[in-house]
Amino acid sequence: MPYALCFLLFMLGLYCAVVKKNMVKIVIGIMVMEYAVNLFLVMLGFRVGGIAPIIDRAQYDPVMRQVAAGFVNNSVDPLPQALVLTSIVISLGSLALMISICVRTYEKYGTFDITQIRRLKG
Amino acid sequence: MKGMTIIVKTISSWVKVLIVLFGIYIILFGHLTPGGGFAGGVILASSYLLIMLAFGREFVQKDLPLALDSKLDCLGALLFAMIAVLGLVLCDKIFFANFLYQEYLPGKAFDLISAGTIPLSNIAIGLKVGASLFLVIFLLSTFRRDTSVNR
Amino acid sequence: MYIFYVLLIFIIIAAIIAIETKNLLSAVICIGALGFGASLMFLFLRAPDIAITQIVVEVLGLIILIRSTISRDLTFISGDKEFFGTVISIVIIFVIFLAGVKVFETMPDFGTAIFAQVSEGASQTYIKEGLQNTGAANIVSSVILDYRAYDTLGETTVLFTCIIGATVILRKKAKKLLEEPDL
Amino acid sequence: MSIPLPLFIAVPLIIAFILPMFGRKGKAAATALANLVTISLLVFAVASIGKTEVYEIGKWSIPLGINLVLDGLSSLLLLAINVVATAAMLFSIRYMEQYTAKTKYLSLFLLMVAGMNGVVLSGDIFNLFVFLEIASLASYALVGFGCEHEELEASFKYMVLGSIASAFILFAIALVYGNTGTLNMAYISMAIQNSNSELNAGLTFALAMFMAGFGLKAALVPFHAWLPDAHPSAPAPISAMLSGVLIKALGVYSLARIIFNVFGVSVQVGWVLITLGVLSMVVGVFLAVGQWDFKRLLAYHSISQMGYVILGLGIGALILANNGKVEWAAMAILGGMFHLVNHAVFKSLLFLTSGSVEMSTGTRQLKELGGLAEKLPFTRATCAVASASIAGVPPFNGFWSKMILVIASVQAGFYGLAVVTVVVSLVTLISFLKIQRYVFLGELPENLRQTKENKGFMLVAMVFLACLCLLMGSLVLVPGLKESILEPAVKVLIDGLKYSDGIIGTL
Repeated sequence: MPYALCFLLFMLGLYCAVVKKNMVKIVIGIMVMEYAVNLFLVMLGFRVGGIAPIIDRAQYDPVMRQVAAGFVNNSVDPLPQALVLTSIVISLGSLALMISICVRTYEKYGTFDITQIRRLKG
Repeated sequence: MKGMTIIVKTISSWVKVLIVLFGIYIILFGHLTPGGGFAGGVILASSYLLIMLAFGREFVQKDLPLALDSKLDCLGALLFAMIAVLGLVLCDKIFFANFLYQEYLPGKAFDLISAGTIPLSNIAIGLKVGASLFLVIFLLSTFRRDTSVNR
Repeated sequence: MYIFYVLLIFIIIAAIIAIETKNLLSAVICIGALGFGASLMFLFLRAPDIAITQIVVEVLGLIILIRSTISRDLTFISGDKEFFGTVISIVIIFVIFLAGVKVFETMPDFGTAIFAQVSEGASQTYIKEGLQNTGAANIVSSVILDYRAYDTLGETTVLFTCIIGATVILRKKAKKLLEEPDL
Repeated sequence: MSIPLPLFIAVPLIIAFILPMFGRKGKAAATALANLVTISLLVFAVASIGKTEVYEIGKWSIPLGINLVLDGLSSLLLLAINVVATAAMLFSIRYMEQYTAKTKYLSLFLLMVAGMNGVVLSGDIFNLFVFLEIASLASYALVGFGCEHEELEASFKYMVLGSIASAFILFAIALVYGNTGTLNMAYISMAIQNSNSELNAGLTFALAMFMAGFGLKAALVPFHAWLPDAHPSAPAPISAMLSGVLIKALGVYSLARIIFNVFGVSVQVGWVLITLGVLSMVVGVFLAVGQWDFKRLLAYHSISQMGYVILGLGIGALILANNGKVEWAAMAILGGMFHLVNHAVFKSLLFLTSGSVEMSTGTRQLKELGGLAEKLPFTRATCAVASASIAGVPPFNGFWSKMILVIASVQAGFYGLAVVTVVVSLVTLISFLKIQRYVFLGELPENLRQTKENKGFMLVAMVFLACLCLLMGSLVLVPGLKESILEPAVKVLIDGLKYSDGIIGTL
């Protein structure tokens, strides 16, 4: 069920990006899609009663070089978290690039309305 | 933009120090506690952003010229790539080998100097991210002023 | 568990307001609310690294968005695209959504973590041997900077590309007159 | 001589990080350096032909770490990417003098090349996504490089659709991870084989999302809206890169890899591919005929020609899924792959000639041009070669690949498809006769009397590609070449899910 809500968020973003005609709104739609994907990825790695994948001194045995079983059995999945870190950076970068294109276009056309920005046919 | 009132200026020059320290802490302890190069870099960028908002663009421009900023950006990226390539050179032709941890400086778990290249990578990424994000915000905010003069 | 539902519904409401409001500034602020909701959600999902990153990125992203929207001439917008196209898009999106909901029913339940069920997955090894193999107590750190450091190189490059791209797009003069050829 | 695979990515990345530091004075040095990089990448790509190699980054065995995979398909794509990149980079030496910020241009160009090399070499699905983003983001910025009205608009449109495609691909990756618990393509493929014969619902949905996402990147017909705007708006060498290799590396290659090697072919997927291919062929070519903008016409032809490639792959997938004769499937896929390489060469050559015409005359509207045959003899000759290739006139490379496709569809019993292929080819011929007629023949307008031919490296780049157009027929005709370049690529796709055995088995 939380997955479906996440997918709803994704679809809301898609709707916004496809239907809206204001450039900033389109950018917002794409941001919402990216949030949805990030949430979905982290949710995949969650387990009930889990703990964060950061090892405490108390949970590590330096002599045996072993991690306590309590950590191994309860830690949430670190891999999706690593992926989401990467993906957040990517979305921030593309946000910056997209906003610079918007700002430059605004300067040229004097509007954010894509129906009025129609030099190209087809 | 001239900057804001004296109260804002005084407070933000104090707060700036704290933010920078916090950013450096986040970067340096990225391998032990939550955080890391990326989050720390963004925090560093936002400290300069605060100064920019409080004191105006010219002030920051003097402190950290744009050319230097973009050089720092390239340098951070280059450092990180160099860490990768050093593995190719130093450690048995393996790209991205954690050569420090495996061969030279294993360190002790939970110490600040441990985990080989991971703290180094964090520093490189922090430098890169801080410089580049500040650069893009600076560009976006100065761009508008130029156009308003032109129009 | 109910906290996730509360947060998700909060996020979805924020998204709907951000999408439907006519005022661009309030849309941007709603995106801020969405981002902070997501950050809290990450915290409850036991992902403190991402929560920190999300919150600082959110602040920066908001500043970027507000910079671009405020004091432009047009902060209010009106109307959507033509009615017919809108209806078709909504129908298509709704159909995909229904299909998606069906699909999610077949997936492993929320909170059971797929990696715990796969026998030779990578994540188990990361948790068990990450500290020993890389020396970093923060397993996420050890994944992004050692096991999958190549991804992080890509990520850094993405950021670099975007910044170079933004400087290129925002430069003052793009074309110049061609001097006599020197080649 | 064996080349460590990461060099394909590391070399252009490091040089791209260094280049923006050069500044205005070091422009000549920066240009030379960038050219050196593309040429050395081409040398690496030639040296890696015929090799099969799995490289594990950071000594971590998969699935812990990320692996790079070099097989027949990758080395074919590497060859195409780096040939076109070398030519486009040579062309930019002079062409990009009309723009400012050349060092940044060179840096973005190298980042795009690095991204594409990363995509074709990657063995990890998330890593593929990251490099796909590098290449796409660099291309969004390069499309808007001129900062004129049309360019910014096209760039925004391209960026929005591209970002939606990326979000789809990332969601599909998340779904795959949620169902199989791994990100390595070989392990995903193994998990799919182990489960049971049918894909479960989650993976089917993921496959559909992958097809939508990569279809958007490849500009197949229902998703083609951005291409005719984005490709003409970019500077000519970038148009050549985008049309020549970017849509193939990000779209077709990834699609083929995911469908054939990771998920496995099925009848439905085969039919979907055939439908997309035929739609792209027909719609693209008929939209192209009516265009009066030189580069826009070429861009529509890109859609149409990509249809050929997808059609070949689709017929192959259908035959494989029906357990038909493997030789027939091999024939169809060979046609598709060969057309992919051919299209990379002749379409980039056409865009370079259009850039040459635009640079000499200042316009690319067909109605304002004319009679340039004597003024621009080299451009005219190379353009004629490329037009003949794309239209499938016999001695040139386009003819051979189209003929293989026709033979393959007849063998497989799709007579209708064979007819469509031939008809589309004829319409293509007509629209390229139009280009010859309006640009190079007819009356020379008064304002174009002073037109001069471009000299130097621009010519070198165009002649280099034109020679390739003439010689590439030998890739299927000369026995040794066929076995070493095209056959391994086809074999990778035919073998399908054995991909995972090959990679996991080498450990």
